Amino acid sequence: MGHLTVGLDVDWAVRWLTLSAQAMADHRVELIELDRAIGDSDHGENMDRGFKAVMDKLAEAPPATPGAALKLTAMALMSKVGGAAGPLYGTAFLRASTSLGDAPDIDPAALAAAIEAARDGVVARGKAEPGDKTMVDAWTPAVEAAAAAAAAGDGDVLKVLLAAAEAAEAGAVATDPLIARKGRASYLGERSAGHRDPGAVSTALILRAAAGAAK
Amino acid sequence: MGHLTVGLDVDWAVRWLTLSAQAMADHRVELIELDRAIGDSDHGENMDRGFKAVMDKLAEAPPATPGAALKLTAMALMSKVGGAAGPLYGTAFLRASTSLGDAPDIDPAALAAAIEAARDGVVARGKAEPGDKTMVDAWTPAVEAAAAAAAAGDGDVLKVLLAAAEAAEAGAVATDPLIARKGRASYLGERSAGHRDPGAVSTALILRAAAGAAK
Amino acid sequence: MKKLINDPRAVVDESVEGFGLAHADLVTVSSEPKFITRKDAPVAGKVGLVSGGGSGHEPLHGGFVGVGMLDAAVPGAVFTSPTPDQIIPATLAVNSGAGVVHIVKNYTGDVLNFETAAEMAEAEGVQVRTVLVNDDVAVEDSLYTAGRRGVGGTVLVEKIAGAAAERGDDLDAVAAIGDRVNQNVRSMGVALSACTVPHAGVPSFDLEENEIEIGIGIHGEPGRHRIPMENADAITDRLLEPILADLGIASGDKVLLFVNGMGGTPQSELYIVYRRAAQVLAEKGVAVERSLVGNYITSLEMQGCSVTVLRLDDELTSLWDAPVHTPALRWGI
Amino acid sequence: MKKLINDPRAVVDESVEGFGLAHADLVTVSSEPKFITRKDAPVAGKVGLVSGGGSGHEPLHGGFVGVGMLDAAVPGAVFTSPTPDQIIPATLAVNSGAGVVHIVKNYTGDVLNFETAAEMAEAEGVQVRTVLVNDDVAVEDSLYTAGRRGVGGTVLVEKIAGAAAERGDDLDAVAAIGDRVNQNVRSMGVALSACTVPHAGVPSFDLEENEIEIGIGIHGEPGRHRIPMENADAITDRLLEPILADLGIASGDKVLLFVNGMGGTPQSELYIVYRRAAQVLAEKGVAVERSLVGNYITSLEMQGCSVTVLRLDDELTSLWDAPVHTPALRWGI
Ligand SMILES: Nc1ncnc2c1ncn2[C@@H]1O[C@H](COP(=O)(O)OP(=O)(O)O)[C@@H](O)[C@H]1O
Ligand SMILES: Nc1ncnc2c1ncn2[C@@H]1O[C@H](COP(=O)(O)OP(=O)(O)O)[C@@H](O)[C@H]1O
Ligand SMILES: [Mg+2]
Ligand SMILES: [Mg+2]
Ligand SMILES: [Mg+2]
Ligand SMILES: [Mg+2]
Repeated sequence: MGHLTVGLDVDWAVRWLTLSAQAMADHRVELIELDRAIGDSDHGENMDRGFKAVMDKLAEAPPATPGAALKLTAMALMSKVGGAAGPLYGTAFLRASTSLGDAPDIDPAALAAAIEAARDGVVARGKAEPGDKTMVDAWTPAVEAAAAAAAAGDGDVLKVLLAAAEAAEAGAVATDPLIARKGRASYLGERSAGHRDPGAVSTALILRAAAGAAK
Repeated sequence: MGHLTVGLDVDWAVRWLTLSAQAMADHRVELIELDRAIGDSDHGENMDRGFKAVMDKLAEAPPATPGAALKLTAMALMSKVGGAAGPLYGTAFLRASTSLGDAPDIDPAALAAAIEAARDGVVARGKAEPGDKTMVDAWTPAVEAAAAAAAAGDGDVLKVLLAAAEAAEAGAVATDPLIARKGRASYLGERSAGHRDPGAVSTALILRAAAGAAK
Repeated sequence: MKKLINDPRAVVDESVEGFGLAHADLVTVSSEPKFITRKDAPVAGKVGLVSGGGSGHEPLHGGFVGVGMLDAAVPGAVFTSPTPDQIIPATLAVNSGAGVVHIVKNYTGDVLNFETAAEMAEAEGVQVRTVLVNDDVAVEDSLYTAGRRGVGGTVLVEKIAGAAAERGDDLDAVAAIGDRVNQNVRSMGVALSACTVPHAGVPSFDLEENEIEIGIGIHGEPGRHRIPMENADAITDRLLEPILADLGIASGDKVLLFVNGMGGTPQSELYIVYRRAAQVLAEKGVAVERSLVGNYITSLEMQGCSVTVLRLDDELTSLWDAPVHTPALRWGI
Repeated sequence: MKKLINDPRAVVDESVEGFGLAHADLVTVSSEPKFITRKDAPVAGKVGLVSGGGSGHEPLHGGFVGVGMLDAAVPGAVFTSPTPDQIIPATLAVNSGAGVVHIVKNYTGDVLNFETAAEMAEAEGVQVRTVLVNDDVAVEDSLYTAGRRGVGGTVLVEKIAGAAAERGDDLDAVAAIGDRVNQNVRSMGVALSACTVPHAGVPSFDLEENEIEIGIGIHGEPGRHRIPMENADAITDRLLEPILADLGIASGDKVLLFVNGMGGTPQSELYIVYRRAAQVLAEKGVAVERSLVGNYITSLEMQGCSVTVLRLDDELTSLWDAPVHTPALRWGI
């Protein structure tokens, strides 16, 4: 590799999940408020409960590889979050885990592929298209930005993660004017415009945590 | 008779009831508010509904004597007011009617006796004593003042009515500090102190209307 | 005030009309004067049961008209007892010759209006007995006051006396069963919010965001005292203790536990209260043999609940279990 | 926020525990993972019925577990669909070998979690069919959206499919009956006030004193549009018209009319709405053959109601009439 970075290992994965759990707790009220506007006021509560369960599982049985950490996360989210977010994030983490296999660490290409696999999992389950005002609107720009950063080829996983996080954040902001066509916000029709999608925001928070864990 | 007044006839009785109905409509909200504080927010509504029914009955079958007017009133209140006030006022008017018999007009002594009969009817039905914070606290001073005015012997029915009305009003005001021992306000125990009894106020309004009708 | 109504003064008329339409298989509604009777009233040979009171407590009493419970219900204006000219024809309509029991909640208005009606029905040749319900331990019981109110226990009196009448008990026996239920039942309630009487248009009392009223009745009247908000377990303990003390409930007793919603409280919360009450009773060695949880005697949209405990014996239990078929309570049929 | 709760995060646990204590004769509660089963599950030879969803809609679904209706209910967190690790064991617990029908309200969360659970239960050898309920005409039906929500019709699907299972229909037949009910039922709701999710602590939307939300769901989500307060008849017309239009109800049709309270509305008001709906149907020559009025699928303490119309045929009517014995719905037993 042309650049002096290490790949991302299981310690990074654990730090990532820990920072994600922290972010969900810190942004719990904000995510509830966003969901209150166009949903049912539970997204922050759901994600906070889910990542607390992830932390419990991590403590119970420390994983050996990044892939194992993500699989454990998928299982915890699937069984503790419920709602739409539970299966969607569960599938995202499961597909990312599968994409990583049991490699001990992750290079930029593997990282970008894992993010893409996560997004594809969300789409496979939720059938949302970009522009439907869902978490897909954060995942999809992240996938593209990560792929571009990985393709740049300087081997810096941090750059890939930062690109993904920034793109996800921009994607979340860009959901503001959209009219929801999937998920609970779709019931509001045009009244859903003018609000940010809570799932897109939680996706951005998770990807930002991934970058934070790599610093 | 030593004084130049006429006795009270059926026209007076009809004017009285009409002014009473007017007073109940005008004070409907005030009586509801008083009942809201220590009861169930319906006294003004009940009395207004009851006296509207009295007006209907008066229009249907104009009475021939004051006693007949009061009997009709008793029946209308009994059948349209409900709650505690319905039977109590119903009995009051019925006893007053019986006391007047079918005399075409009423002199001071008959008037004082009718007010006393009304009060006795309320006590017979409701078993309240003076000081229990009920309409009895307006009726009893009115009975005493009417008797005194009638005994003064100048034959002026208006004086008797004015004395009764004033005494009832003072009696109603005097219920303010009392702790209720009868009726719905009694459930509040000491919290009933500091509020005026709505039934005492409606009694004062009715007696004031009686004086107004004689002017 | 936001309510699903057309006209504050037509609430009872229209609501009872809708009730009659929805339950035409079970009840007949007389609109002028207003009362509700069992479809097959009068039932030959059976003692008739009549109850009534102000409206706003639904399903009480109309919801309890039917086989095994009331023969007639007489709804007054909202929170205002009905008048004799409603109670008398209702009484006559359900008298098969075996006499009629009036089940009356102990409020001055209800007592006076039913008293007058009973007198006049007797004058028309109907034998009437009155069962007075006064189960509210929030109110001091004294000869010098109006005495205790009738609240949650009313539902149990109506069910059990109704079953006694249905099995063929005579007039005195039905009244005696009703009295026995009343003697063995106590209740107490709490309000988290006030209700708004339609014709008044404003809440029946003002409560701060962190205050609750302990010892409320069912007419939006303020309670016995006001305390800062507490958690459900603490509130349940406050309601249950005076009930058990007053009834003298002891280890080994069998009871029916009734957690009643005041109209605006979700069922999930009633079950949280039930849970605590059941735990406390279990700790005391009291056997909860029967239970009832839901909105049965309400105070419009008030948030809050009441707890009612009835000491059971074998006869009361079997009368409780007897079939009942009314709009609001149904089993065995 | 004032609620009869101990801890916002323990609401479902404690409430379901209380529910289990109160109805121990009818249901068994598993607490970890959380689900409720019929006392006698699995019933030999009978198709099992499982439903579930977020909590806060009580009595739905737990209140409908029992003879003639559901075999299991799976409660999620408040307004959050349950997870596969609850749904799977519930499915296994009620499978007698005849297979299991999942009755799922059409919300993304419910659909996804039940989908996963069905897949995994199938992997364990249980045949699963899914009946999706999507009766809410407030929401546009389109392939490109999440589609219509499941609301009031869910109660009717559960009752009628439950009766089909109880009479011995096989797996496909029970699912087909459930689908038929869904195809013939439509609903629409209104909110006069928002509800407060315990963990959120603030009302789920803000409504002015003179505003109402038309086309609300059952999760405190805002409705389709907001209008100034109207009287009950006008509101009822607004709810009923799109239902009848969408179902194509015509003179001569027979229907079941269901007026459902959202949790915080007095029963008296529901009957005022019922009255108007019944009048309109009568004017159109539609025969209301069955009715249901009360709080059956709620949104915590929300004030408001929904109207549901089911087009009946003889089979659906007789399945509706079939005996049912659950905590919240009971007749014929
Ligand atoms: N079909 C879908 N595809 C992708 N994301 C979705 C879909 N439906 C919902 N979401 C996401 O889920 C988020 C809501 O999650 P949450 O509030 O936890 O679940 P629920 O909507 O069941 O209450 C939305 O903000 C949106 O980002
Ligand atoms: N036992 C009683 N004796 C005399 N007056 C009484 C008695 N009980 C109640 N009242 C009077 O009735 C009034 C309340 O009337 P109202 O509000 O119409 O009936 P209710 O209390 O049934 O709602 C009280 O203010 C009081 O003056
Ligand atoms: Mg949500
Ligand atoms: Mg009053
Ligand atoms: Mg009253
Ligand atoms: Mg949710």
